[in-house]
Amino acid sequence: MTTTTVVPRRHPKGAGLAPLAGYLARRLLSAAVVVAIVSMLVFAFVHAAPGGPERSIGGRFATAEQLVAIREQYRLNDPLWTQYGQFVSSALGLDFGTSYSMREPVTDSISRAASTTVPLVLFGWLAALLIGTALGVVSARHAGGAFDRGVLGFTVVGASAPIFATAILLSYVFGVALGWLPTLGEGDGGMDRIRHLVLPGVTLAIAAMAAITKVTKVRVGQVLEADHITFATARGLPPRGVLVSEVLRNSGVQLVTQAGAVLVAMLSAVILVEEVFDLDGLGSLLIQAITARDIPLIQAITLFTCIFIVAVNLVVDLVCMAIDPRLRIGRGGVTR
Amino acid sequence: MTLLLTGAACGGSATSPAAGGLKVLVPVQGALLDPTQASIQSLGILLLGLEPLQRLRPDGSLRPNLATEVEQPDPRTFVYTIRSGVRFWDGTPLTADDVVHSFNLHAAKGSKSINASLWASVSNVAKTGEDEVTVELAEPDPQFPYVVAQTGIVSKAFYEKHKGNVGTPAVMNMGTGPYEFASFKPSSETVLRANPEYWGDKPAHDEVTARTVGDDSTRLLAVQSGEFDGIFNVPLNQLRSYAGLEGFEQAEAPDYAVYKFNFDTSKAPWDDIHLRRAVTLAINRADLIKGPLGGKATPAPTLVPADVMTTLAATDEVSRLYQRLESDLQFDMKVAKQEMARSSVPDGVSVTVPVTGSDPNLSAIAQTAAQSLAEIGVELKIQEVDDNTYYDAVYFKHTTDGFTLDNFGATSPDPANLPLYCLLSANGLPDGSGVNIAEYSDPQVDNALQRSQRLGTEDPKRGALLLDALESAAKDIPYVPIAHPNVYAVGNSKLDLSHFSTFWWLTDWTRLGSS
Amino acid sequence: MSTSLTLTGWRTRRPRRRPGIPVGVLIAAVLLLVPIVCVLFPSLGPGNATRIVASDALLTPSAEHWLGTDSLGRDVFARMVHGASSALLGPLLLASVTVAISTVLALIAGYYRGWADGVISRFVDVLYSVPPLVVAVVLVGVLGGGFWLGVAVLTVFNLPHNVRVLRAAVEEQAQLPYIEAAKTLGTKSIRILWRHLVPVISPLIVASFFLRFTYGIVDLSALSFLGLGVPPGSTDWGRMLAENRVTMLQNFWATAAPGLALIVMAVSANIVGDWLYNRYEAAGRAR
Amino acid sequence: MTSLDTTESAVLDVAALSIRGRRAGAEVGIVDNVALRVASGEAIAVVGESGSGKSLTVRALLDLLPPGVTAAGSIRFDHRSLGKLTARERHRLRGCQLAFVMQDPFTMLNPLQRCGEQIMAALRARDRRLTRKLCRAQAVARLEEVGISDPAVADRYPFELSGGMRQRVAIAAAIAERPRVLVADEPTTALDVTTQREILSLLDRLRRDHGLSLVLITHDLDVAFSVCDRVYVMYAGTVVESGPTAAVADRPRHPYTFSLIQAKPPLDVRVDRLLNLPGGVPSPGNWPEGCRFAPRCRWATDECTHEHPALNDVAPAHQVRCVRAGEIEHELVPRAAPTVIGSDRLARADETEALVHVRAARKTFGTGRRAKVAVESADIDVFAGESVGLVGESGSGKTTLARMIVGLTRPTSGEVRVGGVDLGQGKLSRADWSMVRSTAQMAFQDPYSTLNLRLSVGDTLNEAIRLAPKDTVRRDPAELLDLVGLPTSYQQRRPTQLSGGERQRVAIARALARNPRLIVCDEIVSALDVSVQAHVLNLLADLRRDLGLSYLFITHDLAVVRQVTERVYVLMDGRIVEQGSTPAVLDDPRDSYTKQLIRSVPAHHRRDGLVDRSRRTP
Repeated sequence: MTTTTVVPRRHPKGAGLAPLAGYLARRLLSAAVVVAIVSMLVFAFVHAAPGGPERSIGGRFATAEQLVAIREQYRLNDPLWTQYGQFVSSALGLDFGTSYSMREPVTDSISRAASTTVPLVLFGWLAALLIGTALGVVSARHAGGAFDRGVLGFTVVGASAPIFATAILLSYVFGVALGWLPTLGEGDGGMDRIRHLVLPGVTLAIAAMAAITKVTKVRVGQVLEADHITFATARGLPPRGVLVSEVLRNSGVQLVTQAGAVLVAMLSAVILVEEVFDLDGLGSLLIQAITARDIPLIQAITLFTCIFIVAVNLVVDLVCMAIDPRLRIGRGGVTR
Repeated sequence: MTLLLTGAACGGSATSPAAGGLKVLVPVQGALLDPTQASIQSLGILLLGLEPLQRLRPDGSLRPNLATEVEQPDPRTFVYTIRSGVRFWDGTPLTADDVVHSFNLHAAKGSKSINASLWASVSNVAKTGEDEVTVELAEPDPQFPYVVAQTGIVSKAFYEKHKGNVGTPAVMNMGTGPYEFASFKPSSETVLRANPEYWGDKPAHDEVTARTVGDDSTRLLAVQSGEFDGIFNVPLNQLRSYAGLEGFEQAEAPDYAVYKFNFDTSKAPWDDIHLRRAVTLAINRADLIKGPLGGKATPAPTLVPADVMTTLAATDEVSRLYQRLESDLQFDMKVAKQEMARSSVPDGVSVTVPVTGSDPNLSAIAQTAAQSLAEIGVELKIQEVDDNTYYDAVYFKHTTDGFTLDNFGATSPDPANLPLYCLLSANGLPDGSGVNIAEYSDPQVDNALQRSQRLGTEDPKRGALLLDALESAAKDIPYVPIAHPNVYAVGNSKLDLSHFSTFWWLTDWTRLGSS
Repeated sequence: MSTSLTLTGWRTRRPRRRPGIPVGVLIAAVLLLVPIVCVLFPSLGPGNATRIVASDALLTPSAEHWLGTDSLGRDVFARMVHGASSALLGPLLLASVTVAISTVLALIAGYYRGWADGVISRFVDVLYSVPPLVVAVVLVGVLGGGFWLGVAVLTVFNLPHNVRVLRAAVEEQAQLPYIEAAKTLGTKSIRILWRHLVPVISPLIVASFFLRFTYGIVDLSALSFLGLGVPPGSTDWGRMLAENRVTMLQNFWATAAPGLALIVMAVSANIVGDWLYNRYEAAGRAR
Repeated sequence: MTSLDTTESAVLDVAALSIRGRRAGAEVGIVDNVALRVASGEAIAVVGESGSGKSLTVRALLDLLPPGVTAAGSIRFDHRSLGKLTARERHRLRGCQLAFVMQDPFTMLNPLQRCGEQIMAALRARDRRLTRKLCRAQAVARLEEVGISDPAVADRYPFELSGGMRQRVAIAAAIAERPRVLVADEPTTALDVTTQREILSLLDRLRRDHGLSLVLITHDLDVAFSVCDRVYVMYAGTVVESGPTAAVADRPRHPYTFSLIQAKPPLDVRVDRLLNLPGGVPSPGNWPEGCRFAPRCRWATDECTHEHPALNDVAPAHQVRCVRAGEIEHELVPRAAPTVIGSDRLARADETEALVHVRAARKTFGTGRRAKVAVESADIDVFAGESVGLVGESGSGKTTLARMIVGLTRPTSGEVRVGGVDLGQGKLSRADWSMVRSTAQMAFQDPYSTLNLRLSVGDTLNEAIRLAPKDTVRRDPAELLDLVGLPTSYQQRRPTQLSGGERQRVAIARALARNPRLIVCDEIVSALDVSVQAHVLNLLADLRRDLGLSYLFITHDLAVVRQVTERVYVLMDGRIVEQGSTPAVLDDPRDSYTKQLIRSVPAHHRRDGLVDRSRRTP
């Protein structure tokens, strides 16, 4: 009987990394282009807007020449391109300019605002991720059961309800009626801040949970019907082990992608939550900046948000590549 | 799962004790703790820390504060004697140089202070003695004492040390007031600690927190949950909700501000008096007060409220004129239609009226008026824009369709305040600030107003001149004054609102009862 | 001796496909009909949607005003009925425009591949990394509110996800033999797209339409809440919710009615959409 | 249960096994009253066409039934009844006692786990102390056992390996804990002929080395006969015949087994017409009364339709479920007198007109370092009226070559002349394309995706008729359906309502609508059951006779090539290694690769004794 020594396709380890570096370079380049386009768009729009920063600085009773003085001081009368060029050159030097209305480096106002928004978004996102995944897996395994329909109902209502409606309900029940939690403001740091961020965080989580649950339920349902699950069970592997190494791992790519998408969507939702819970986060700062036509502040917030989103998308892709080797080694694999 | 709990106005709830000190909600706060960037209500907090030379009493009179006495040798000069032995929070003594510096922040040439227009008439500020500062005006300005009463005195050394970023959360500011700045979140929250070595009466609370909440219903829930001791400038349509809260008293005062429609007399078709009269008579001002303003306002026959006018003119003379002006504005659809027929646009006109979201009463008034104006063919399209666009269009560039609606608040308790802004032709465009929205210019009215400026603050002749100006302006109908909204405040036992007044923000509102 | 030899515990229990339409979907469909009925008969109920009666502001529900009145004394029930059209129109417009454009883009990208696919994918990547509501706030805030601007902005930001989903489906189907057979027979590409590919991915198109409709409801009401969508005083549920919220304690139903209506419509659209997708997608699948 | 020598210890003994499940909402019987026995070290095969319930029967043994499907009956493993055990106890048997291998190697392994880890997963689960290094060593040893000598494979992911290697890794994983019984559900169906032979011989070797009992499920009788000791033939949920391989292969006693053998195209001779069974396998829920094969059985009488016949012995260990078994025994002799066609009576090719003329065709996919040459350089001719075979294993480039001929893929270089138009050079005018399309059309392999599921049969055909050139005869859908032997009422039907065979017929009708002179058949029968395959092959023969069609028949099945083609090209890795008349190439192959191909075909095994049990009568 001939036992043919079968030699697999050669796969030098080194080759694995070269395309990765190339891929990263390409992604960063396209990211830079995207961020540039968006910042240019926002810059143009803010300048096209009626009114200007000199209004909010000069106040209601400012006289004409006082306003002209302000525009001169901030060189607002230069042609748009030079102003934008100035912005880009200083931005590359990591100096994003000084806020007109706050009279402090833009990075200070943003970091202060971020100290509220970042923990809020992270808390909401993690809660949505953990609970969403758990609900998704359980309802996938008992598809069609009462629990599954219950979960579907809750998450669909949660996602459909306008955020401010959920917010009012929560702050009315837990803030006013029960008085457990503060209904507004971001507290003075430490434990107090966490107490203040519970209600807004839960509001964010509810809105995002539906998307995570749905994707998990669909994907886990598909994987459970795959042959390799039957084969793993037929080999006597413990159900718990199969759930982790086979089911969750194979749903990983879809889950991570959805988690990224939800995080990006939360950036928009947080504006509403900050408005309703009166939090001094990036959302309220942006709305204030728009009203005051505070151009450096608007530019900086939009720029950082874009960079954050591009970073999230990149990390998601890298994690997916880590999970699924087929993505890492490109379209490779043996054609049938 | 019913979304919102049923049960309409349920009363207050467990009022958890405020975490020490006084916590109040104020309508607006500046983005900087700096006198050059604070105006009207946002001064209410700033002046607790950076106190003025003279302080307003709830009854409108001025009491000495950092200035022990004030002399006015002639209508154009004011001499202030600075109180000695007063120290800034960092221990450095208050000197005349600090006062000069504080005044020049606004009065100096090319100053970017939003109050610079109030100091426009000042020609020179000088230290004329060890504890003496003299201010000379280019021409007499009876309102000047009120301007000084709202200007916070700061430390010159502090400004030089923190060049450029005074007033930011990291630096804040240095003052002599009863309360020290503890923490500051731009336009959102200021916390002040009592200043133990304050030269005057001991501060009433060990800590004062002033918070600004943009969203009306969040603010209501916050007060209901007991997190705050009081709230100033309650939105009129929410008054009944606040009234229902246990343990909270309500205080009321007429506001020296006026909701008014403005006709841009320099722009067709609004330059036609018939159209302006038709529109005026087609607006049911009584309905506007009862509906959108919730009955919480007094009818306004002209720009200045009667009780403000009576401080400078005889009561009977004022009431006689105001009755006549009121009758001219009586809602009369029949006459309105006749006037419309005789106007330059008999078959109607369509106009877009900008309103801003920060004052919901504007859109409510516009919608109610639109219903009756439609009957004479004037079609109002209401467009909500943000504050910056609104101010730019209505006040600065007059780039609207010519028919606008605004709530113009006075910057000082003096009766001449509104007439000067709204009627003086110098305040029209292109060189003025544009607050004369109607671009109204009438030599007779200008003359009366300028002559009133040259008289002493208390001189009754000033009142008569102002009444003449108001009467002759009314004939040309540049504006349709609707009502003076009342100002409301709600507070629990910690916030004594017994002497609550229109210009509460110029007084020491932390101890209104006894100040 | 009968033993039920089923796998230990956790194999998925495939939902039994009961014949006919499940009850939940029926209810959802009926609920979706309500706004449509309101659009057809805008003058249902006693009150008048736009008449401002200053004297009866903020009345609680009564025989004359079924849902009470708002702060300007307008009948809330009449405004709800009148508002149904804008509550339906906005999301409907948003969903149909989004789905139409994304289907065309997906067909081109998925079928032709090559440079067209490259351009469209780059376009989708750019939109994907832009925060939708942030830019919406900047644009709409800066250029002044307005219903159409709100819908346009949200449409642009709903495109990327839809294009990606549909493009993947088109790309997968385009490689199957029945398409290759059509090519060898000489069918023109346009006809292949229209006659073969669109019917096959139609369940996906229908499902994404309902999904965009739901997002439309939620996002447009968010814009109204921020004061950026429809003009003040208009009978739009999102606008009414934002305006009446302030006087919630006086007339609770002036806020609850629009809020509940938005949620019920969004949930119903979601349920009907899901059900349609599952029903037709199964029919479309090969096995 | 008639007696078997009970002394032989039955490792697995299944009696009266019935399986019920849901079909379109109603509870139906899928398998009823099946009995199986496997002695230790013995290999049995369960053979049957799709829909016979063989796969579910086997899955019931391992308690792997899909949800909603329940089994009843006694399953005794090592004399212990599985029914009495709890689910958890049954689970403990899996892997260490009962092992299972599935059909599709590409989906059976966890795509995200390295092969070594998957092999050792079961052992590590049992014994936590196994360190990573120890596991890897074990894994390499196990790979060695299944014929993979390169240790690096343990660190590879499944997608990096070929189909055959993945099946070997799967087998290694399945028998990691030295189970007593290995159940293999169609383990080689998805593989090439040569790989299939390697896997079958591997299974056989493992059986002998480890005393493993093998239960092999297949639809291919030859695979069963080549590996197993005893065979169970299933039809419509019951066992219709069981017995030793040699007996069943040489003297099938049940008409269905006989038909299956007859329907399989023989490799060694070309028969005039394959026996085609009318009708199809009755689906669960509408089994006929009495003998379920009666409606399709040539020898059926009224007696057969009364009650369901019992299994009774016709020879030692040979049982049949047919009342007339005794009477028709002599008629069921395979190949008793097939009408063999000599090579001389094959259809004459018209040498003059070459429909397809391919010279040095070459196709590479991708560019630069990752470029993959699909077709090296091929010279092929197909003359009018001729049927040419193109044989090769997957990855040999035969499909790419076919696609180049119908214009679906542009050749990288070389001349591909179809109907006089060279598809190799630049832009083709509309007239050129029309000429190419009137010359060659194509039919595809997968019956489930060859038709657009959203269009009715009538619509699909009308789409094709619309494109037929004006001057040629235009048939309407009814005529086309009639041509391919389908009732005209099928026009309103949707593809989902048709069986696999019927769908292929519609696909052929669609190709005919364009009145081509040549049809390129790309593996169109390999996805079909044997009986259905016979139908389609006979149809192709009829069409050729009636319409003067010529075929370019692409397949990996040499037996099919023998029956359908006159000339054949053998392709390996993009190059033609041998060509010539079919009988010559098959009977007297020159090239070593062709020889290996022929040797691997299962039907051949019995001859040169992979498992040489009995001489086969000519």
